[in-house]
Amino acid sequence: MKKIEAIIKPFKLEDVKNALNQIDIKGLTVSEVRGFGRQKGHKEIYRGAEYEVDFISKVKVEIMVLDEAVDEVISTIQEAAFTGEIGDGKIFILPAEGAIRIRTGERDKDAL
Amino acid sequence: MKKIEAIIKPFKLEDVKNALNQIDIKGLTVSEVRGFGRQKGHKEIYRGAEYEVDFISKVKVEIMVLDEAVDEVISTIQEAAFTGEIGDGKIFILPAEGAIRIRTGERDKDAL
Amino acid sequence: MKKIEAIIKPFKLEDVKNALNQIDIKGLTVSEVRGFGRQKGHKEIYRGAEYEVDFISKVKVEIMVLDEAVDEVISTIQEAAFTGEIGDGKIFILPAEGAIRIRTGERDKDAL
Amino acid sequence: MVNTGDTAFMLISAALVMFMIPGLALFYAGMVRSKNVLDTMMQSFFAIAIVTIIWVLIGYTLAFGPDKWGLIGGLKWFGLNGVGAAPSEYAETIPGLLFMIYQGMFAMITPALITGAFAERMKFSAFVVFTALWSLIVYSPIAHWVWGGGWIGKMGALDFAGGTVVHISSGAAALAAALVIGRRRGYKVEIMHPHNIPMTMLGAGILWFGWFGFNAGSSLGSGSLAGLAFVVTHLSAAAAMIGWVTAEWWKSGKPTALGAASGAVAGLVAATPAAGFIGPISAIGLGFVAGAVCFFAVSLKWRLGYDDSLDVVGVHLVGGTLGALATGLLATKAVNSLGDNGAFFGNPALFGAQAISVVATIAYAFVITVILLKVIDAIMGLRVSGEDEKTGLDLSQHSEAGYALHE
Amino acid sequence: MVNTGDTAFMLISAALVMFMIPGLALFYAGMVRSKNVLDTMMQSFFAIAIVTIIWVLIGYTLAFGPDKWGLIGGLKWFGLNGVGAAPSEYAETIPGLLFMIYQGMFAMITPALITGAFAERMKFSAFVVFTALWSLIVYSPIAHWVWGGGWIGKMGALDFAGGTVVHISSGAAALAAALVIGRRRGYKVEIMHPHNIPMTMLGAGILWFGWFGFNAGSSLGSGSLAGLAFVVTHLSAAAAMIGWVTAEWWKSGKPTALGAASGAVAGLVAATPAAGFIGPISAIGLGFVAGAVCFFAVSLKWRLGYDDSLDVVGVHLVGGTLGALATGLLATKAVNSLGDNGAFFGNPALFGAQAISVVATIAYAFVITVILLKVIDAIMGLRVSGEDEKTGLDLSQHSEAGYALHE
Amino acid sequence: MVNTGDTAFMLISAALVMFMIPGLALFYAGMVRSKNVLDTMMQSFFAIAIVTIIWVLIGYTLAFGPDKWGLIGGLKWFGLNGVGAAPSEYAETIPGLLFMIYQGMFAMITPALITGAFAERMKFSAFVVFTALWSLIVYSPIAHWVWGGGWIGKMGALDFAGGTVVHISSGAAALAAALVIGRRRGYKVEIMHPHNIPMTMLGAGILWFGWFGFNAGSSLGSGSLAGLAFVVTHLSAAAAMIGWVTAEWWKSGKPTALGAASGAVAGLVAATPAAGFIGPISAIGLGFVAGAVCFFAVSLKWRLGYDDSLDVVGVHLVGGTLGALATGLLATKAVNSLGDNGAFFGNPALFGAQAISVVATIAYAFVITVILLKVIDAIMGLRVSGEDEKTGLDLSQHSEAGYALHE
Ligand SMILES: Nc1ncnc2c1ncn2[C@@H]1O[C@H](COP(=O)(O)OP(=O)(O)O)[C@@H](O)[C@H]1O
Ligand SMILES: Nc1ncnc2c1ncn2[C@@H]1O[C@H](COP(=O)(O)OP(=O)(O)O)[C@@H](O)[C@H]1O
Ligand SMILES: Nc1ncnc2c1ncn2[C@@H]1O[C@H](COP(=O)(O)OP(=O)(O)O)[C@@H](O)[C@H]1O
Repeated sequence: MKKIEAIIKPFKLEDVKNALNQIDIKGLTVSEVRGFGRQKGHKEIYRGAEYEVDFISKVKVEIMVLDEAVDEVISTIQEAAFTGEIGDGKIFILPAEGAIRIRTGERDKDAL
Repeated sequence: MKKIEAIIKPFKLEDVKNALNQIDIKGLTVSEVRGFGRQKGHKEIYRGAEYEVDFISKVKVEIMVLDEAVDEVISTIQEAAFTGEIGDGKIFILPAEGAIRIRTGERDKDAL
Repeated sequence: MKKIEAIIKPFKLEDVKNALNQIDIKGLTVSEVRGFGRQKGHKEIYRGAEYEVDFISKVKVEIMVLDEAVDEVISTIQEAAFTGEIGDGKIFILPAEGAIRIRTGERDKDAL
Repeated sequence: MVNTGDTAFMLISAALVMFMIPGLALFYAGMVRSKNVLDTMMQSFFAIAIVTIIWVLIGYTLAFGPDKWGLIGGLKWFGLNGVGAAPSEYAETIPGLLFMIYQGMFAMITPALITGAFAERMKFSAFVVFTALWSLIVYSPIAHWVWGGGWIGKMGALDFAGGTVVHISSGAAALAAALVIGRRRGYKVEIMHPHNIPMTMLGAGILWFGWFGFNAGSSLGSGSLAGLAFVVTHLSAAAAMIGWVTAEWWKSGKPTALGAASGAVAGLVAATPAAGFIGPISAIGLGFVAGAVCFFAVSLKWRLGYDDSLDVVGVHLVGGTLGALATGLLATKAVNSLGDNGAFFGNPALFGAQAISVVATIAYAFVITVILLKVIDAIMGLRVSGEDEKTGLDLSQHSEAGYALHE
Repeated sequence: MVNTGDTAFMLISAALVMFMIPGLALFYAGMVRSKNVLDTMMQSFFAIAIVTIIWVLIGYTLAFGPDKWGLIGGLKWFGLNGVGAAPSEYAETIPGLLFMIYQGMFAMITPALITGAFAERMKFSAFVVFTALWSLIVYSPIAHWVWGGGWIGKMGALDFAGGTVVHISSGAAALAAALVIGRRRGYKVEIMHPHNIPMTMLGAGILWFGWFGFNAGSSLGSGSLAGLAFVVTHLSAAAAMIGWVTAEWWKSGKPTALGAASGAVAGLVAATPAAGFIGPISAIGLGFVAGAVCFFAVSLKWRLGYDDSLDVVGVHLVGGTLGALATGLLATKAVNSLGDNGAFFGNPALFGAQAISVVATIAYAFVITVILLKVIDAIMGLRVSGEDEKTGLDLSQHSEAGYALHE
Repeated sequence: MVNTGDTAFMLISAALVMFMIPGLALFYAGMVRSKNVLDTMMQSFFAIAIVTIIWVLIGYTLAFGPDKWGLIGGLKWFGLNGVGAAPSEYAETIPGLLFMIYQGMFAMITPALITGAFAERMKFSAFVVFTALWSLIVYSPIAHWVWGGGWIGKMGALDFAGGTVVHISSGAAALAAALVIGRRRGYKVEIMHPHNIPMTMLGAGILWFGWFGFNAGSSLGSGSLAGLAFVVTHLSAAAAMIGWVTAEWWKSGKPTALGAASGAVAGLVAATPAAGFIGPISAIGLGFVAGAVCFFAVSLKWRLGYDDSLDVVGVHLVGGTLGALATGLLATKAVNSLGDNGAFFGNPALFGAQAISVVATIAYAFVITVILLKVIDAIMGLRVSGEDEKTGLDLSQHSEAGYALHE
C-alpha cells in the first residue's frame, strides 16, 4: 500500500478529482497549502511598502492506494494537473502499512 | 515508530482527543481537510444553479507513536470516532524513521 | 529519499524558510495546523463561560529531500525554529519512495 | 399638519430601525458556528419579509386600530385602508403611512430577536410559520395594550420605545422557545465558539447606530424629547459596556470584546422603555447596573440547564425588565412633562403599573409562545434531524455554504 | 427658499445613497472567488472617485444644464459655475449644491452596478477608462432625457428614482459588457462559489438601508411623498424577497439566503421607478412578481450562454424594466397628484410612454457600451491575461491579497 | 428656539459620528494580524464607553464651559448641570443636550484614532487609563481653545470640524505613542500583512458615510452651509482617493484597494478643518494633494524607523495639518460669509493664525502624551510581555479568539 501526495494548482482540483474518479479511485483527502518552489512568488504592496511573497496557494491531494494502482494514479494526476507552466506541482510516493475503515473496522484493501 | 493519520468527522475531534489523552498520548497535530469518498456529497444552490459538491469537511489527526502503541491508538481512535454512518473516516498507518524535539534536540522515543 | 515534516511556531516560518533557502532547499510546502502537546493551551471566555482550549496554532512544513541532505535539513530547521520554550515543535522523518515533477515528468532527484 | 423637520427625522429613524435587523443578523451570526451562519442571518432577513406583509395587511390595524375592550385594535385600517398622507392621531406632524411603517419596523425586529434562542436547530419552515403567527397573536396585541390605546397604556404604565412591547415580549418568547425546542446536540460537551466575533461587533455597532432611530425616533418627531431620548440611550449603552466588562474582568479575570459588545446591547435594551422619561445621570446608573446584571444573567442558563443559544433571555428579558422597572423608579416630569414621576420622585404608583405591565407581558408572551410552538411541532416538526444539525443548517436547510474554500 | 426639514432629509439621503456604494461593493465581493475580492470592491470604490470628479466638472451640467434639443444639457454649470447655496429650479427648498451632489451619487452608483457583469476578468486600467467615458456618454444624456428636461420626461414617461436612468441603463450596459468581454475561464466547468455569503447579505442590508435615501430622497424633500416612496420601496423589497425565495423553494427545493438577499435587491430595483407613483398594495404585488421573475431571469444566462458574473442583467435590467412598465400600469394620481394614472387607472397612454422610454434606454445604453468597449479593447485591451485571471485579479492587478494566513 | 429641521439633521449627524467609531474599529482591525483583531476593535469600542462617561461628567464643561483665561472651560456644566432642552449659546436652534452629545462623539473618536499607533502591543489596562486621562488633559483643553471660546478661536483661526481638535491632536499623540511604546516585535523582519482588507474597506465606507455627519453636521444646523460642507467633504475624499492611487500606481506600479481606502480617509481628514470655508473646486485640489502627500508620508515611518502600526501619523497628523494650512490659503467669504478669506483671497493673516494653531496643537498634544505614557509606564507598564505579543493580544489580553475553526 502506498500513499500518494500531490501538490497541485488549486484550479486543477476539479479536473484531478474527476480524472481519478474515472479510474475508479473512490476516496481522497484534500487540503489547502502554500507552496514555495521554483515558481516565483509575487509582489504584495501595502501602503507603499513592497513585500516579496514566496508562498503560493496550492492544494494537496492525498490518496491511499494499493501498490498495483500506483502507476495509474500517478499518470492520471500528472495528466490532469498538467498545464506545462512552472508550478504545476509534484507527486510524492510514500510507503504505507495499512488502512482501517472506522465505520466497519475493515482493513487495508477493504478499507479503501 | 509509526505515523498514524486519521480522517474523522469534525464534531468527533473533541472525543478523539480526549480518548487519546486517556491512553497517555501526549501530542498530536490536527488540520482541516475536505474529503471525498463513499459518503455522498451535498447539493449546493446559488441563484438557482445547482451544484453537486463532492467534498465534505473532515479533520485530519496526525500522531507519531512508538510501534508498541500503534494498536492501542488505532482502537482508541476507532472507538471514539465511530458513529456507524458512512463517512466516519479512515485510519492510515505509515512507517516513520524518527522524531526530534526542536526545543531540546531529544530524539525518537524521547521526542514524543 | 525522505520526507521531513516539521511542526513549528507560526512566527518562525519566515526564519525557517530563509534558513532552508540558504542551504539550497528549493521547495517546500506549508500548511496551517493546530497542535496539542506539552505546551499548555489557553483559557477562552465567551459571555462568562470559560473553556480550556488545548489546541494551539502551529505551522507544518513538509520537505522532500534526498537521503544525504536529511541531517543538514534537520539541523537547519532545529536552529531556525528554536526559541527554547515549550511548544517549539517537532521534526519527523518519514521514508519516501519517489517524487515526480508534474510539469516535466522528471523523477526523484530531478523532481525536487 | 405634516412638519418637514419631524418627518425628515422619522423617515430616517424608520430607515435606522430597519438597518438594525441586518445588524442583528450579524450580531447573532457571528456567535454561531460557521455551519449555521446563513441560516441564522436568513432568519432575521426573512422576518423582515414575513412581518412586513402581515403588518401592512392586518397587524397594523390590530395594534393601532380603534380600541376594542382595551385588548385589541379594530379592523378599520385593514389592508392600509385609509392610511395615507394624512397624519394619524398617534403622530400629528408626520404622514400616516410613515407612522405605520415606523411601527412596522418594530414589529419586524421583535420576532427576529427571538431567533437567537433557537438558533442552530430549528427547521426553516417551522420558523416561517412561527414568525408569522407570533407576530399576529403575540406582537400586535401587546403593542395595542401598550401603545394602541389598550389597557396597559390606560393604566398609566410607561414604555417609551418598547421595553415591554419589544424586549420583554421577545425575551419571554425566547425562554419559552429554548425550553420547548430543547438543547442543541453537544450542548455543554462540545465547545461552541462564536465563529466570528468581529462580525458580532460590527453587528453591535450597527445596532447601536440604529437604536438612535429606535429610541429617539419614538418621540415621533424632532425636538428636545428626541434629544433627551438620544442622550439617555447613548449613556446607558456606554455605561452598560463598562458594567458588563467590569463584572467579567472581576469574575473571570479578563475584559472581553464579546462582553463589551454584549454589554452595549444590554444597555440599549434597558434604556428602551426609559429613554424619554429619565435624566442623563439616571441613564448612567441604569446602564451600569444593566450591564453588570445581564452579565450574571447570561450565566444562569448554564445553571438552569436550558439552551438559549445566543442569550436572548439574559439580555432582552432581563435587560428589558430591568429597564421597565427602573422607569417606574427613575422617571421624572422634570425632563419630560408629558411623562410621569417614578417612585424616586414621589410617585410609587408608577412602579406598580410598570410591574404589572412586565408581569402581564411575560405571562402572555410566554404562554402563547409555548402553545404556538407545541402546535407547530405537532403539525410539522420544529427541529431539524440530528444528522442535519450535525451537518449544519446552512447545508441542510438551504443547500448553501457560508464560506467557500480559499482560492 | 431653503427649508431646514427638506434640507435635513436630503443631506441624509445623499449620504445614504453614497453608503449604498460600499454596500454594493460588499454585495458583489461576497459573490466572487476570494482571489478577486479586492478588485471587485475597488471597482465600486473607484467608481465613486472617478465619477465624482467628472460629475462636478461636466457631467452635472450635461445632465441638468439648460436643455438642448431635448437631448443634452448645456454647459451653463460647467465646473459648478453658478451652483451654490441658492436652490436650483429642480428642487426649490434645498441648496443647489445639495441637489447637485445628491444627483451625483446616482451618477456614481450606476457604473458601479455594471461592474458585476465583467467581474473577475477586466483589467483595472480598462475599467477606469470605461467608467469615465460611460458616465459622460451614457449616463449624463440619459439622466437629461428623463429628469433634466429632455425628451423622455417631456413625453410624460415617469421614472421616480431611476428605473431607466440607473437600473435599465446599467443593466443594458452589463449585457453588452458580458457579451463583449466574454466568459470567465472555467465558466460552466468549475464551480464558482460565492466566497462569503454573509458579506453579500451585509451588502444587501446596506443597500436596502441606503435605498430609502435613493427612493424616498427622490421626492427631493421631506413630507408625504417621501413617506409614500419609503413605504412602497420597503414593501416591494419585502414582497420580492418572498417572491424569489418562494420560486426557488418550489424550483430547487430549498430557500436560500443568497436568494433572500437577491430577491430583496430585485424588489428594490423594481420599486425604483414606481416608488412615488403607486400605492402600497400595488407595491406588494409588484415586488412579489419582481422577485419571482428575476429568479427565473438570472437562470437565463446559463441557457443563453453569456457570463454576466453577478447577474446584473437578471436583476437590474429585468427588475428595472419590470418596474418601469409596471409604473405604466399601476401609477395613480390618488397617491400622488403630481404623478399620473397608469393603464389600470384609465390611462393606457402612460404605459406606451413607459415602454418607449425603456426601449430607448436599453437601445442607447447597449449600443454605446458595445462601441465603447470595443474601442477600449482595441486601444488598451479589456481583459487580463489567462495567467492573471487564474492567479486572481487581486494579486495580478493590485499586488494585494484580500485575506492573510491566520496568525 | 429649537428648529425641527436643524434638530433632525443634528440628531442624525450625532448618530453618524457615533457610527464612525465601529467603522474605525473595522478600518483598523482589518489591517492587523488576525491574532490581534479583537483587541484592536475593542479599543475603539471601549473608547466610546470611557469617554462618554468622562465627557458628560466633566469633559464637556471643561471644553465648553465659561472660558477661563482662554485656556479651559469652567465647571458650570459639571455633571450636565443646567444642560437640557434649552439650546446652548453654541447652537441656538437645537436642544442643549443634543449639542453636548454631538460634541461628545468627537471627544470619543479622537482617542480611538490614536489606538492605531500602538496597535498590537499595548496592555488593555494601560489603554483604559491612558484614554481616560488623555481625554481630560489633552482633548478637552484643545477643544476649548478652538471651539469653546479659547485663545485659538479668539485669534481667528478656523477649524470647521476638527482638523486641529481631532486629527492633529490624535496624530501628534500617535507619534508620541509610537515613540514611547517602541516597535512591534518583528517589525521590518516579519511581513505583517493586513489580515482582512475587505474589512478595512468596509470600515472606510462607514467612515466616509459617517463623516458627512462629522463635517456637514459641524454647521450645527441644516441648510446651505451644511450643503457646502457635505460637498467639500465628498469631493476631497474622492479626489484624495485618486491622488493616493495615482501616486502609488506611479511609484510601485500598482493601484491598490488598501490605497484607495486609505486615500479616501486622508481626503476626509484634510477636508475636516476646511469643509465649511472653501469652495468645491478648491476641495478637489486639496483632496488630490492630500491623497498624494499622505501616500508619501506613510512611507516616512520606514525611513525614520518608528512603528506607527496603522499610520495614524501619516494620515491624521499629515492630512490634518495639510487641511488646516490649506484652509488658511483657500478659505473664502464667497462661500461662507461667516468664515474668512485665506491667503489666496487676500488675507495672509489667516494663514498665520492657522499655522500657529497647528504648531500649538502639535506641541501640546505631543508633549502631554509623552508625559502621560511615561507615567503610566512607570506605574503599571504600557506594553504586554514578549510572549503575550507573540501569542497575540486577543488571547493574552482578552482570552478570546476572533475566528473559530471552520465547522
Ligand atoms: N522538495 C519539496 N518538498 C515539498 N514540497 C515541494 C518541494 N518542492 C516543491 N514543492 C511543492 O511543489 C510546488 C511546485 O513546485 P515548483 O518548484 O514551484 O514548480 P514545479 O513543480 O513546476 O517544479 C511548490 O509550490 C511546493 O508546494
Ligand atoms: N483512498 C483514500 N485516500 C485518502 N483518503 C481517503 C481515501 N478514502 C477515503 N478517504 C477519506 O476518508 C473519508 C471518509 O471516507 P468515506 O468513503 O466517505 O466513508 P467511510 O470511511 O465510512 O468508508 C473521505 O471523506 C476521505 O477524506
Ligand atoms: N506525538 C505527536 N504526534 C504528532 N504531533 C505532535 C506529537 N507531539 C507533539 N506534536 C506537535 O508538536 C507540537 C509541539 O509539541 P509540545 O509538546 O507542545 O512542545 P515541545 O515540542 O516543546 O515538546 C504540538 O503542538 C503538536 O502539534
